[in-house]
Amino acid sequence: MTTVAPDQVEAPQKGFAGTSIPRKEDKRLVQGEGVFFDDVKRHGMGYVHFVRSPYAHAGIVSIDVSAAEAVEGVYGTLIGEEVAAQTDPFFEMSTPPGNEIRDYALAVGKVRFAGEPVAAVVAETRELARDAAELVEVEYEPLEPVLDAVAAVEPGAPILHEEAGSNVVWSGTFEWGDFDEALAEADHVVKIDRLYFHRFSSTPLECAGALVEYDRGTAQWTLHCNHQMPGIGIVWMAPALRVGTDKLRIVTQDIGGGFGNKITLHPYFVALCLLARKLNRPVQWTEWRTDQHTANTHGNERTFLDVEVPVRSDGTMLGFKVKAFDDAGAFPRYEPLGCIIWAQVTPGCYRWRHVRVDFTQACTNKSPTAPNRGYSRMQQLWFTERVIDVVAHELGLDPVEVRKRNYIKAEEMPYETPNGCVYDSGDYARCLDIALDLVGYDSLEERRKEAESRGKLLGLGIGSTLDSGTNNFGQSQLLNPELQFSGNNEVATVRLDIFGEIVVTLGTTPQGQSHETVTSQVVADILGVTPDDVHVRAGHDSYWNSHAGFSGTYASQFAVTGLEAVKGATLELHSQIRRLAAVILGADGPDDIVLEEGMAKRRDMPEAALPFMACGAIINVNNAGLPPDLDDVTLNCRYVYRPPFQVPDHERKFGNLTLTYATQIHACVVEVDRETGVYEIVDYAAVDDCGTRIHPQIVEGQVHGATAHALGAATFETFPYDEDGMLLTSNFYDYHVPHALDMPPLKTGFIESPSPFSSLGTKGMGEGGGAGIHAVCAALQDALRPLGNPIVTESHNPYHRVWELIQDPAASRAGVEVSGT
Amino acid sequence: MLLSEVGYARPASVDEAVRLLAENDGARPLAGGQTIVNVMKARAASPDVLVDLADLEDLRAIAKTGDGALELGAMATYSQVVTSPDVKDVRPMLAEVAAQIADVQVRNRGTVGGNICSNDPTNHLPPVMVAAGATMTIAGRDGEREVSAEEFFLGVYMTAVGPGELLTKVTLPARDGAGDGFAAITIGADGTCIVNAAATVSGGEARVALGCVSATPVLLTAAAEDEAVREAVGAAAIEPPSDVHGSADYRRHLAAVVAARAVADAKEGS
Amino acid sequence: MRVEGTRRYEAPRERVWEVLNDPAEMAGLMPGVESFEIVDDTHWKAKVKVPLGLGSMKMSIDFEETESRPPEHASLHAKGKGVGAIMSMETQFDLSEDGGATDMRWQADVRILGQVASMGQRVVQPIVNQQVEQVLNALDARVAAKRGDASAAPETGASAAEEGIHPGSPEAYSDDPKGPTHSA
Amino acid sequence: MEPVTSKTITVTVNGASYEREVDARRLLVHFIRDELDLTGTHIGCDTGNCGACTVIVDGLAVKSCMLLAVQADGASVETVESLAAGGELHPLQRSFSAHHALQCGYCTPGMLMSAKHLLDNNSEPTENEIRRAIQGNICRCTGYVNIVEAIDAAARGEVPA
Repeated sequence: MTTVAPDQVEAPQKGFAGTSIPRKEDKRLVQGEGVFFDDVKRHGMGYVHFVRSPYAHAGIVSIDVSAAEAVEGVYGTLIGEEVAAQTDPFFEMSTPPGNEIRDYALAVGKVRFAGEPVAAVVAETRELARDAAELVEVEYEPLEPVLDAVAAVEPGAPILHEEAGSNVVWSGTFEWGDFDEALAEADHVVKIDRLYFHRFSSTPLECAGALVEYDRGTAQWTLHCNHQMPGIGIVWMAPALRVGTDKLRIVTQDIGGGFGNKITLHPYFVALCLLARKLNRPVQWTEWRTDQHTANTHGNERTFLDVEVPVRSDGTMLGFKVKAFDDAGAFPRYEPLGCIIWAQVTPGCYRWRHVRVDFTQACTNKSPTAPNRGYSRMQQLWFTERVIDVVAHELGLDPVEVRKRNYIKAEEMPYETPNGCVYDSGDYARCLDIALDLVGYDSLEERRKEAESRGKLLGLGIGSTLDSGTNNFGQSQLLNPELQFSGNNEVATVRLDIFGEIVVTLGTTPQGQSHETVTSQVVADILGVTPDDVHVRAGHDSYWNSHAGFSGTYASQFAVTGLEAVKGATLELHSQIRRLAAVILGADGPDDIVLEEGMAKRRDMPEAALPFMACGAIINVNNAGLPPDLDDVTLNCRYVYRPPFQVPDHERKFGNLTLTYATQIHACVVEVDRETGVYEIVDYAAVDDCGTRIHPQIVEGQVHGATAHALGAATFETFPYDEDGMLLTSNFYDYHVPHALDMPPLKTGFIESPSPFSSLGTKGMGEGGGAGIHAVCAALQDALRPLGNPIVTESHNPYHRVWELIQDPAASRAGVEVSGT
Repeated sequence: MLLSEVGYARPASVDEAVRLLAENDGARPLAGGQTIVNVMKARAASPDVLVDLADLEDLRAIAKTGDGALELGAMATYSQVVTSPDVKDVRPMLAEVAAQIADVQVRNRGTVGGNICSNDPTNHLPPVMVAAGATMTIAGRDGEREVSAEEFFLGVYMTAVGPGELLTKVTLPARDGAGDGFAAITIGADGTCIVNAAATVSGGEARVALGCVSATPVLLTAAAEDEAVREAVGAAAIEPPSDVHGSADYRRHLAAVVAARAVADAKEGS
Repeated sequence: MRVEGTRRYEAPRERVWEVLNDPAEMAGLMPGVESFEIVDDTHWKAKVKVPLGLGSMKMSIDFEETESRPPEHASLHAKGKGVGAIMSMETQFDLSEDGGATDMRWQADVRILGQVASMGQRVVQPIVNQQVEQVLNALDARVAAKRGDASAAPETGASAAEEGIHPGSPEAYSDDPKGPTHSA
Repeated sequence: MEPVTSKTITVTVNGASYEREVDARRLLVHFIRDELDLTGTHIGCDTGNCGACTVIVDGLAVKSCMLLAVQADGASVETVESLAAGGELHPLQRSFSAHHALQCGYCTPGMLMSAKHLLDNNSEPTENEIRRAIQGNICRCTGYVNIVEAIDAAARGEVPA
């Protein structure tokens, strides 16, 4: 793997930040000493097995658990009727009809997707729980399923949620700039009748699960689990369970990947809470891979219809119009947020000013969707990149030139998009140049010929993406003005303890993002110690009182929300230590105290020094006689970071939806075997710009991972259903994720455009915007050009799909039309 | 995960294994277990008794016979096949194919006998055995019988090995100047086969066995020339299954391609 | 999934009909029947242990004869429940005379739901074909047996009715496992 | 000798001998995790694809979800917990850390055992041999880039202390 640094990188800030120190997490993880939820045991715990629906859509006539309960070693069961009696439906964020949907922890009355839990059985062993689950008799009344979002909103379509009376979760229009004016100005209008972004998920290697304990004395549940967004998780669960949020203690330590797939676990977890209370014993549930694929969460599937793109003859694009249909699956569990989150990157990387979007999200009889790495923005970015390449292809323009002509320029930053988002910083054209250098763009034509001589078709593709981080949850009000969410927050607590230990607790729930390490770098630099001196607690525990409403690890924000909280708390501790030391050392005031080498020293006489150990001891156990003006010095500092957000304008659907925008520009070179459609990625470069990098090695690791996810999705990963609503890729045989031999040689580069909106210059990153998907689609379209100019209209292109494009290029071109030529 | 209750026995001899298989209804041999344990995890199909062949050391042997044939014990693992000098000597292509099966861990456990007895249509070895004209030795209570590879494969997960019988040995004839070839289109590098083909070319004649296109390998013969082979595949009028990895049409198309590639590979090898 | 085909029986139509129209005989044609119960003239139940090479699949199946026009046509609905699998089948056959022989045209629409459908997409179809093939072979045997021509019965001398035919046993198959069965 | 649904087995795990009564249906990975409480060995799938449960049995890397515990009767099993026995990290463990070859760390124990199996049998692997050796181990975080580098560095003895 090669890495190029650009000619002049902004000098990294001094200290530990900016250097790739060894990860604090590694020592336990490489020894198998991490603690994942399934490693936690309790005396007398029972194992939970869910009975799941074989039907995609059916009424539940009856459920008989008597045979299961009669089995020796079975502790008990739970069915939907009990859930409906003991809980309230999870709150719905949409407007009518979407908010009429009643979503419970277990199916109540009917099932809406194959794999939906209809009952749960608890037993002494894992195997026994499954044996007994097979004895649960469920009688179903099969109903016709609807499996496509566009079909689901047509009149006469089967209705999933009768109480809502419609399959529409949310629909609305977005009008920014003046699209009609843009049409009038245009020399050409390129029309594309359909683009389709497929359903897949990043399938974290550790599936979901929890060990749930119920304390009768305090009526309190403790969940040892792998929920990646506990703040919101509790907000979903507590009202459903009719308790205050303090009754739910969520504990995580190590989490085996999340990628958004562990944000909507609340239905399962509520079922576990009810079982723990009903059976008065700890209950443990481990989701298996087949369960996760069929019935946890999938990424959003989106169909783009009736696309129109006004273009000037010089290749300047003025905007676009599209009708988007988003498939939420059977229940809107994080939705309809996906109906607005795409708008964080409305114009992608481009200077498009005139946009008209008609957006509809519908329920279908498929697994519910939830955020998946690049959530909702990835779909929009894929759309913008497809538009760029289709337009370039049809107008005979160079995809590189067209991008450079339409990219937002570095000197235009900060740049306000047509819908009021502010792109903080970046230099897309420079990133593209680096990517093109890495894949030897200059020799592309020779390589085409050389490949041709081997019967192979070579093609180059570009994927330009943004990774918008630090949500303004106020964007939810653009979907439903009644919602009382806005802004964002994250918490950190930094303490100097009795023996001088520096102890940090975070509100986040890392799943591999190295928060312990990066936090220690920031704290060490401020307090004048080394990262080894900083003890960052692993994981999350709501008993630590170190979390807030939006706490968690999601949506590319730790480098901003998490680190700003850490920095704020550490600066407060810094000031308290100096105030204490000034008194003890008889200095004129805190400003005469400096912190270095683990001591508070007098600026004027450094030999007068108070070790942190003494500071910690004085405040904690030896505090008699301290002057009253130190009463507020606790050396235990909690800081809540709130990004500077406003509530967006409901009427114009206008405002800043995210704080920072990292960039990833990828370049991909493929070779296609014209006889079979089999293709190989022979050269690949990913260039990242996430502002100031606190730990370059970790940033690079995130770039590798995001690239692998995108390449997997582009080639093999898909969640298709048959006509009965059965998922056809329910395990890692049919759902093929990249293995070591599948990954192409990966070249990486970077620049650093510090964010003006974060005090460390950092930007959230790690999602990558699906750049690899866009790049592979573009590279295939470029490679196949000699075979009748097929157009790549789908995000998923397995070999057989490429072969079909080769067999019948005209079919793919039928939906594309250029007027004004 | 989480299998149904199952009986388990670990016989010390082939005779005892055969007895156990015959006397226990729903008994199945457990060789490497790389297929059957997975099927049991899903609980879709469940044997009542597993007869673990682990202690039948004789069945692990790989040997070259006096007349230059290659004898593979049914319990020989893929890893053994990959590294066996006798395999390299008699049928080197077999080692190359075995090296493409799944991954190191599976190759360390999975066996030749398990691969052909499970006869999943996407398996690598059934077409290889048919093309090479292998002979299967099946032990039963009344002694051994031999079945040609062409007659061995009866359906998905079904072979000529009957109740109370056990596959003990696979014999591949000496090559006698013939060349072996194999080609496959897979899901990812060395992944599950979408279509595969094995070929044995001798004296300008090619025996080609197609995998993944029917419940059992489809054998055809043709002059060992690209066009002739493709025509023969066309003439075979195969009806491949459609699934998420490829339509019937795509498999039909690939069948001709991999057949031709396997024959070309075989000609290089001869 | 739709499987259909035609089959010729060297027996008069009445005899073929006799077998096909007698629930007990019908049950006998199915592989791995463990128990069988006649509810009434048009409804019956069976517990089967469908033998597959790697193990057997347990299913409880409810049958309903939805149409019967002796001696040429009948149709049947079957609904089976197994672990991780729901099977639903609509099948019908038509018998026509041709001299002393009988031609049967049959078709079945089979739907498999549940985990098995998700996992076994590429093998479910051939397996269904195989099961159908077994039924047809067993029917051959029964029709022949009724003719008193023992040699045409399975070598085991046992009809499928008593034991079910082991998938591994060669006599369960014609050389071409797909036989006359083809799928659309 | 007739079939039994449970039996007493003796297995040597990381040098220690364990005698336990187990159900015939219990998978080796559940025996290791739930009964011996060696939770370093992980489970990432239910079809033997992911390799998170990779252990070394009698010198061979295998997936412990594809073996019944009773099949391991009399065998010697090495799990990730054996690598740093004695407190000293194994060179592969140090190399994985130095090269950032792990993020969430869930696949890491299986990955390390596959890598150890490789280096035990091939002291100078090529990059392709390294990739083939971990073909049966899925990592969803790293794209394998740093894992391959880490194994290569360990093979060449270029590992920080």
